[in-house]
Amino acid sequence: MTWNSPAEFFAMGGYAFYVWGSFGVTALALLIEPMLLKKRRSEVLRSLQRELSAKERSQ
Amino acid sequence: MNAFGVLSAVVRRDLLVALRRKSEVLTSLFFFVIVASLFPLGIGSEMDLLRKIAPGVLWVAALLAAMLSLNRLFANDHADGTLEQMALSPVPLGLLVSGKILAHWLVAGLPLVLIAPLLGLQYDLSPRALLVLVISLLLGTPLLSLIGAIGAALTLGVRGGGVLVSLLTLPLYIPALIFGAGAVEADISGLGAAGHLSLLAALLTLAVFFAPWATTAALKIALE
Amino acid sequence: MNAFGVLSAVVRRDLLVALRRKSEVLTSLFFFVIVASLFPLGIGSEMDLLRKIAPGVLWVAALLAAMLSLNRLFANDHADGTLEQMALSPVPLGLLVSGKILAHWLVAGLPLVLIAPLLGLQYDLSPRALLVLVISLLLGTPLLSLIGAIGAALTLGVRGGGVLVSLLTLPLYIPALIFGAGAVEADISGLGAAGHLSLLAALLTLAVFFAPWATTAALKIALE
Amino acid sequence: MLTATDLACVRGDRRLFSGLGFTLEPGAWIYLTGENGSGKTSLLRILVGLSPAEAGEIRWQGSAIGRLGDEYRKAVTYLGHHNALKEELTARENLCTGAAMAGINLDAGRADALLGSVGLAGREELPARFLSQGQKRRVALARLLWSESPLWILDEPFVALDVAAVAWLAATLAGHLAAGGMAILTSHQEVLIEGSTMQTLRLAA
Amino acid sequence: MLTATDLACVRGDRRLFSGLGFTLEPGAWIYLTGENGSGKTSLLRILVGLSPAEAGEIRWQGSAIGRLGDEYRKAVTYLGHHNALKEELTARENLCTGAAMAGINLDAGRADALLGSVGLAGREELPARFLSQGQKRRVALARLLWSESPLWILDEPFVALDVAAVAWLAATLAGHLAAGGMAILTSHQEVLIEGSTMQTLRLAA
Amino acid sequence: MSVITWKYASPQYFYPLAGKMIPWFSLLAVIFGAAGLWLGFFVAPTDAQQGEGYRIIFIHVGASWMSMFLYLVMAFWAGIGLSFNTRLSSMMATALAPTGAMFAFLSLWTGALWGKPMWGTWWVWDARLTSELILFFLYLGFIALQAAIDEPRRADKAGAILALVGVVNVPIIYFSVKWWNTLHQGASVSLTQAPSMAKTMLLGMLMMALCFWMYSVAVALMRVRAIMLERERHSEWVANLREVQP
Ligand code: HEM
Ligand SMILES: Nc1ncnc2c1ncn2[C@@H]1O[C@H](COP(=O)(O)OP(=O)(O)OP(=O)(O)O)[C@@H](O)[C@H]1O
Ligand SMILES: Nc1ncnc2c1ncn2[C@@H]1O[C@H](COP(=O)(O)OP(=O)(O)OP(=O)(O)O)[C@@H](O)[C@H]1O
Ligand SMILES: [Mg+2]
Ligand SMILES: [Mg+2]
Repeated sequence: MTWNSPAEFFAMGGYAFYVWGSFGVTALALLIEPMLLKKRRSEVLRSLQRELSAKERSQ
Repeated sequence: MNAFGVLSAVVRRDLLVALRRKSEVLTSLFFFVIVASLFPLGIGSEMDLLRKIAPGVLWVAALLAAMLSLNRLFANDHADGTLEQMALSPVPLGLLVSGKILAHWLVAGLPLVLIAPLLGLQYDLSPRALLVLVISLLLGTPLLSLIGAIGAALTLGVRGGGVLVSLLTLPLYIPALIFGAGAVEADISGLGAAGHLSLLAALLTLAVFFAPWATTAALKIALE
Repeated sequence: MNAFGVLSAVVRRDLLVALRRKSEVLTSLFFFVIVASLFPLGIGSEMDLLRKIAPGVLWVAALLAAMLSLNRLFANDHADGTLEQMALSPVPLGLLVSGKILAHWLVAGLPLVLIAPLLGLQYDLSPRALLVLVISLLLGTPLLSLIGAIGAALTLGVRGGGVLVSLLTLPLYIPALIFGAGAVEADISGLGAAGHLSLLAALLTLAVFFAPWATTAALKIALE
Repeated sequence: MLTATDLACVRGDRRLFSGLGFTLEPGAWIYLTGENGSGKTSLLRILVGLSPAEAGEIRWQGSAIGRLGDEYRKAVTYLGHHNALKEELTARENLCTGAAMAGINLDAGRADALLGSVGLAGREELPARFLSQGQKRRVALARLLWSESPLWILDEPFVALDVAAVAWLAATLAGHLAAGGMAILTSHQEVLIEGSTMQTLRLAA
Repeated sequence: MLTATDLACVRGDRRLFSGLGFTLEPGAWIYLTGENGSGKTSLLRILVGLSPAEAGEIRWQGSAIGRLGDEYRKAVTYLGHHNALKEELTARENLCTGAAMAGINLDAGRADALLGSVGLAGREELPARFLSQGQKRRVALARLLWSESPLWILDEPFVALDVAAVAWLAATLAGHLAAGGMAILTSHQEVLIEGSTMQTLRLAA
Repeated sequence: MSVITWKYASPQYFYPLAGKMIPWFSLLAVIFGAAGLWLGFFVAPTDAQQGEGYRIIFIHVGASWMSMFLYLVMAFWAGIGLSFNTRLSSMMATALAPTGAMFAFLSLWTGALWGKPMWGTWWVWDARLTSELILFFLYLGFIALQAAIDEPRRADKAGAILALVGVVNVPIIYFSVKWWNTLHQGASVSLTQAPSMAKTMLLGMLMMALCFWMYSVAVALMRVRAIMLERERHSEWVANLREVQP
């Protein structure tokens, strides 16, 4: 183990800003993208459902 | 509808059109980014040299980006007959024109101001110099839109106006370029940017009063 | 009419239109001149500095001038229905397109090559470097027209295409810029320009075979 | 009341017309005909004040239109060969922004109703570039429905319209005239507007 | 002979037509009508091969048009809503370069003669932007006079034409059909072509 | 006829298949990611010269690789779609572009954050960096072009031509920039590593790269499913999907 305490871990030997800046933004991007896709999917599904039920009602 | 209502309706309309063309808002910005990034490719990668030319290059890039988007300021409205309808509207044409210029700045000028610090980093500018760069652009880009509108109106309906407009506006842009790039340079070389910036502000004030009037006159001529 | 007859008819037609729009031939040139002259204004007038950035600035200016005129390559023909007629003509579209690209180079590229030495003098380049500059532009500007045609065809009928075209073509222009400016720089620094120039020629050959094909495909899509 | 006296128009080295005059009273309309290139479009552009006449003058309610300015522009609605539509905006947005630029507030509901009455129900949200030639013309004509101007000047309004739309436009014009409005139209087809006074003005080539 | 079988066209989420078919024999013409937006323009663009059909196929002299390529393009002359004129070029130059791009050599004398027969004598050297709406359409229609194609496909060719020009076009069409040509036209006006077989094709909205 | 059935049927059969594949790829991404992070933060020792700052490598390299790899895959699918007129392959290309652009951005971002402590500047005009930047622009061009065309079929074809032209251009850019740069100066900085740590480091890098790869597959499948629904909204198979029933 290279780290003696959590504080040391988070300090990253003085490079905290750079290391966490990189990992943080990457993590954020990798989390946000699937979330946006989920939203996109549910929006499509909702509009499809609306269309279908409108069609059923008109029949 | 009062004057303000009409103004905001025009601004909203133009922003809506720009957003619909999706790419439009972003591409003016990208042009700025790409031009600013091309120079190091042409010139080489010595940091010292790059830092020296940074204010000039960034300002020229902003100027070109603003200029390129001038074509779409009136040309589309002219081609599809909207401009005719504007000229025939009981609302003063100057008001409608001011709205269009404001919308142009929001779409083509403001984004440049916001992205400029990032491009400045590419050229290794100091935080202070970056701040001056942003302020100079904040004063300068509306000036570019206002002056450019005159050029765009003058070349309207003139075939090949797309390139002619640059010929007309570039000379008018030169004072903005000199004071804008000068401000950043003065800051870098420790001379203080205040003088340049206040001259830029003075030019802007002048243009706000003068340019919409000149633009309106030019448009009326183009429609004859 | 044989293939050559058709080709020359298309070239003549486009040159005629360009000449009729009077301003058109000159403005692309003036744009080049003005951009190349703006830099000393934005950057200051140290001769040493200017000489160093000269190849890059001149090449970037040429590139921007060539790019700006791309809009008019197909857009007018598209708007007035001529392009439709070309696509429906029994003459292969690739031939007509090659004619248009050639005409574009004659109007927007060749004049830049001819005026470049004059601008190079502004930046205090040596006669040898001027010669290399001219040769590099002579090889480079047709390349710019060929690659640009692809971008112009792809953005055809796409709203806001005028600015989108720069986004698409600028990345594709970069090798031309690097080898072109590189040739002049290499000559100035005594390394010999031959290598860069032959790479540029190789790229040109590649583009001559590949670009008209891609442009034709893109045009057919645009018309669908 | 619109009066024109002794109008002349020159294009290049060609004199399109001269000594042209007419008086248009409320409730009446002028049917302007003439061969292709006889100067109909040129005359209409002069009448609305877009281009200057070579000679002669135009008076609206007795005053020269150049001096009236905004007041005359408020009184006139003009529709040229072009439709003044933004291809990117939907039919509804085109209608609303068109009205706003004339200083008139048109909400989305009202706009939809107007689009419905020009036969574009269900196409309110389609960007104008997808509309067919005739549908574009219909959107352009919808401005007549919110216009409050007494004088309509229309350049070939029937072009590209199908039979149903032609009938609708004739009825709309009849209503406008019956309410004391005035109109000037050009057309190469015959136009029948019921219950109105028509004056024919023929330009010779 | 042109045969279309089972054509379908979809725009956005709207099905404009489907199961459309016809056979066009030499000497006959199709009068294509339908309301605004019923898909006439879309059908014509599919027939000339500019846009692909959603389903169905089109055969010229028995072979699919996609496979014929240049040969089919040589057989067809198309005129759309646009005139395909360069505003900067004179009427004569427009005619000559238009022909050159179709691989046909037209000298100035011949072009002037053709312009004369569409009623534009004396306007040969006027740049197209000065021509009136109807005069532009006439220049565009002059391409029918040098065309050697058996099949003419014309989208609203009568628009903007005055009475004389309409008569001229009808006579030209009659001549073309009498010589064994074929034509497909759209129009919102009634069209009368003497001594020819007409098929009416009505697109329902 | 059989070609046509096959062509038109594919999205219909691919849609549920993709749905089944997504969880597996996501799981793999999480596993590789966890392993990579553990190796990167807790097993790999501190670098002798760069201290802890070098740990950026674990994402930087993977992101850079993926950005280049995804461009190739995207161009491949686009080319297939263009030449065989298969809708599914074009949709695949469209689905890959945003993810590729994101990795190009991450490569630039992490590289910049690494460059500041190591080279003292956020950015230098070096061959690798420049070509990565241009790659990012190529992605943006592709996305912007497709977004600007509303007819999907046209957008597919136009995008495909651009992607193919770009693929010819990417190696040209890479070498041109490299040669251009060597004329001025040598390689700016090279990472020096103690040989002892090379192994764990390499393993960690590989794990993270695999994680990004699996992630890209999962996300591209998710996006392609959404695109299928949007584009084929009026087809029968979409109307019959269970998740669409009101
Ligand atoms: C914005 C800045 C940067 C960009 C755009 C960038 C881009 C890239 C690219 C595209 C690669 C993969 C290319 C290849 O494998 O040949 C890469 C790999 C790599 N980069 Fe960067 N980089 C940047 C900054 C840095 C910095 C500051 C460092 C370290 C001081 C660095 C170290 C590395 C290393 C060690 C590799 C892996 C090399 C290999 O496996 O061959 N990069 N980078
Ligand atoms: N510079 C010029 N030189 C000579 N003639 C010109 C010039 N500019 C315009 N013209 C002529 O002026 C006339 C303009 O006519 P205008 O457009 O008003 O006709 P119109 O009656 O509206 O015709 P249409 O029915 O075809 O729309 C045309 O005959 C045109 O040829
Ligand atoms: N993206 C889209 N979404 C929905 N509808 C569309 C879309 N694109 C086109 N349309 C519709 O397709 C039709 C196109 O018709 P087309 O231009 O072929 O008509 P037309 O018969 O030539 O009409 P006109 O007589 O007015 O010229 C129009 O009704 C239009 O509204
Ligand atoms: Mg007219
Ligand atoms: Mg139509």
